[in-house]
Amino acid sequence: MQIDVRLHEGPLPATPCWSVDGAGAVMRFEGVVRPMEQGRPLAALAYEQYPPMTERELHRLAEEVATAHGLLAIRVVHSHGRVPVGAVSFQLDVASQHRAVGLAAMDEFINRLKREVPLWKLPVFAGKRGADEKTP
Amino acid sequence: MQIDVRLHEGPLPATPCWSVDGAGAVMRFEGVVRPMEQGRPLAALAYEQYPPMTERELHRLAEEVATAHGLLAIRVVHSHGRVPVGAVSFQLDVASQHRAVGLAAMDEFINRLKREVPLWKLPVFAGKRGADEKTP
Amino acid sequence: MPTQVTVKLFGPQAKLAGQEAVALTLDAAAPTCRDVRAALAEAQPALTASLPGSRLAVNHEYADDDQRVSADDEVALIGMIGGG
Amino acid sequence: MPTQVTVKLFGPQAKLAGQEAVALTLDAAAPTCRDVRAALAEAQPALTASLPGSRLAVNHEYADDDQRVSADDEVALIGMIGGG
Repeated sequence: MQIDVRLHEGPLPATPCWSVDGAGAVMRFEGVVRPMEQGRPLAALAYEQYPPMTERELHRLAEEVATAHGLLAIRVVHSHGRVPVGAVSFQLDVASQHRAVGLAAMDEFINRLKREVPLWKLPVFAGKRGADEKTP
Repeated sequence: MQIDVRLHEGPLPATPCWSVDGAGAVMRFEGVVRPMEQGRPLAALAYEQYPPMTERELHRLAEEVATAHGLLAIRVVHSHGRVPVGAVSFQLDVASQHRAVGLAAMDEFINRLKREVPLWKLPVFAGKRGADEKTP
Repeated sequence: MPTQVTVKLFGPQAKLAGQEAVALTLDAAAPTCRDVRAALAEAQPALTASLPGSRLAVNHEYADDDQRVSADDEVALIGMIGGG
Repeated sequence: MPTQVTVKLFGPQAKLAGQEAVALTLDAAAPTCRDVRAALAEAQPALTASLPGSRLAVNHEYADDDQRVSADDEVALIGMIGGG
């Protein structure tokens, strides 16, 4: 079982999908920063991590999900720092022998990510350069 | 709503994931030809279509799923003809504002694809060059 | 007057039948898809097991059992499919 | 003897509190995470609403309410998270 977890500063670059030996289903999920938040136009999201706990919890989650669903491989990359609107802040790749387990694993990973991994986002609203980015 | 449906002869080439305006979630599913079928080593799968019904039903399904789930965009490419083991025969890209609808749409599309779209696969077993590829 | 209908076969069903089309002669002047299924099972016993899970298409559209077919229609058996 | 504990804050909770850490003085010699929560709510009323949905981490591991903390431990409030 391949497990690869990484935090990356800023927006995630485009990367090719993998090929994994023996996989019948390979899937990717990308989270993109949306242009509005609470009805207001956004410039970016600022992601804050708590090293090294964030990466450790990401890894623990990846391992648990991969084991529970019998995945062949899982790869997780999440941004920290500022990610502008329209850019990718989160990328999850899953490879499995069959489709159903892969989709279920992807769903579970994302649900648990939002509850279990110490990672915060603060909105940076448009027209207020950096104003909301730091605590006062 | 963007809908893009295509049949492609042979294995699908690697293509970059898209960016779609306003999307918060972009996901891709790839179906890969697995090395074994019914316990026997496989050389390839031979996909047979029924033109123009196959592409028309693929398009109808894409449209129904995109409408039902309120997707921003859906793109479907499926191989016909021979696709060797390890190569991609099916690629589904979905873009949505939120994650949950995108994952549900992907799941529904693949389930219905396997029941509703006239597309057949015949195993081409290893070591019997082309033997199972054609009806006698 | 009997009606001549040819049913196209694909994939595993073409393999089972050993041919890519079955020519049927149906007694009715305006037979239904139900009649086509029955005649197909009789002409190609190898297909019988897969017929309940199969659909007929008439002129590239899925058809239900009551739909009538004529000799001019293109009829196809859509069964044992499985893309992806 | 009272125990000094500093609780790190992040993201929206740091914003609500207007600071990135809260220094607490707890009466017990070996206070529990439950004691830390109570003291935190008192010291930073702005955090009260978000505390039930938050967890404490002690030395980078999630801790339950009965776990004891000492002045040497690194304590963090993990709440209002949401990656992806």
